[in-house]
Amino acid sequence: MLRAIGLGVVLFGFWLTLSGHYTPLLLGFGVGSCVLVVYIAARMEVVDQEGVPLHVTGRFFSYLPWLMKEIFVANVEVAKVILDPKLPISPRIVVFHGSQDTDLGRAIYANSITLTPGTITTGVAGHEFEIHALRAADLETDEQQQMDVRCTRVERGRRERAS
Amino acid sequence: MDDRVILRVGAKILIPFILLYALYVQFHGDYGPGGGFQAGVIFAAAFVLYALVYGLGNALKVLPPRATYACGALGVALYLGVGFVTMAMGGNFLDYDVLAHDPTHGQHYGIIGVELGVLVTVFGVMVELFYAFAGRRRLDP
Amino acid sequence: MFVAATAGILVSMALALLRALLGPTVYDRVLAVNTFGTKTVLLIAAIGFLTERPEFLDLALVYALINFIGTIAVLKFFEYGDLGLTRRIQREAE
Amino acid sequence: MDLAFDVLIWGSLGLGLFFMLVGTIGILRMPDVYTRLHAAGMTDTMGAGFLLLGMALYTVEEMVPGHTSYWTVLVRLVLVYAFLLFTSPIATHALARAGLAGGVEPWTNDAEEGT
Repeated sequence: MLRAIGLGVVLFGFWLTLSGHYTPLLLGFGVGSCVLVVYIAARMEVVDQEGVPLHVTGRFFSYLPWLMKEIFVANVEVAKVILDPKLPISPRIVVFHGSQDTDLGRAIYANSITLTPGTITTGVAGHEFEIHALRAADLETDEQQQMDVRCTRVERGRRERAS
Repeated sequence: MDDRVILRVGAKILIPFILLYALYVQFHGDYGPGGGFQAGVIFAAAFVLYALVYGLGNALKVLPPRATYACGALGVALYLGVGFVTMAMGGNFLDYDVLAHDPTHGQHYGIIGVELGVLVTVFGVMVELFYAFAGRRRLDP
Repeated sequence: MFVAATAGILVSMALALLRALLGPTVYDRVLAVNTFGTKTVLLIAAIGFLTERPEFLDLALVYALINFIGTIAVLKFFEYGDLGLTRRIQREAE
Repeated sequence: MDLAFDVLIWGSLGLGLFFMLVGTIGILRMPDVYTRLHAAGMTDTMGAGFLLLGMALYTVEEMVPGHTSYWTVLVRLVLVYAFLLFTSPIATHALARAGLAGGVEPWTNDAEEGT
């Protein structure tokens, strides 16, 4: 129930940022629309820990700048590879261990891996992440370790331990 | 083990925002590109995404085919209803000016009603079409 | 300056189309069409600025949405031969 | 001030186009689907990112502050990028998985290297 209200508030904020017209009529439509959407979302059973991840939002936004920096660095690396006339690639599929306990955390980690060019998540099963890497040498870096640690931190906060 | 984690979580987060965006497009037709048809398509797209990720069975539970038929009819009824209300109030069919004391407001309310009808019909028919296609299997598996 | 941006995007769209034509597998084509879609989104945005009508960004958002759902739908069709079925979730339900 | 802004805008747009074109060249040069996906990711992340950043800077320069359309345009640019960042990895993952399920073998050059 609390999550449904949270989703409603977030959606209304989304409406306000999109709208730009603050007349009573349109605000009324906004409230009505939010209620309708929350009702449909509840029917679809998407209003839960994963669908409305309000508990990780704050931590996720503090993780985002680091991720963007990583994406930029990886982009430059891959750009160098592509523009190299010899095309120095050695693609292979490897399996990583991820320390996330919930599906939400796994999804964040898997998507972070995919977003940084050079690595793509091809499958997730429990703690195992199957990854296609453009260059095997890229995998043995601290960044990959750090990404795992940081995603787990997003999932459950710095001090909280998994129960 | 369900290995569709990424799709499932992504769709879950995305669907409410797509639905709300559709309604935003619906009600801001006056101010930018948008209106009933586009909104209906986006609204239906959210259901299509849901059906693709969670399976047709779940989608049919959320929105049974009977409801989509009803949507298709209801929208047309709404459209016609606005027309008949204007006639009852002494104007021509879909002559919005008579809906309020001020013709401009009348136009406004009339168009909102008609666009809502378009949204409901387009949404119903789009989802109905998807259900019809999704029920078919490819012949060479 | 948006003329240059539009031209650049169009060039890379043409190159992406080349990959769609070359294939060789169906997944290459889907990949090419998906990046083509992303570029279309950016093209719509750039044209919006070029013509001084940034409301085009609403359309760009809708196009991004349709592109994503379309890609998922096509992939699902090629993976299962059916749009409605989710084998694993279905199996769980049984 | 204006000149500096213009340089920034040109720089952003140029970087965006650069990453986008390199990504597209990658799509053409790479040997198989999976390696091409890495190149395609560049368009979605940095190519789109820098192009949209350039547009945002242009908006900041051109529009009159305080005018409502100033904010709505910026909000939409951020939304487009957020949406691309959110959906691009999902689509990429789905594509890679569908390829593996469809029996497309990943290309390797292990034999050449003799490992």
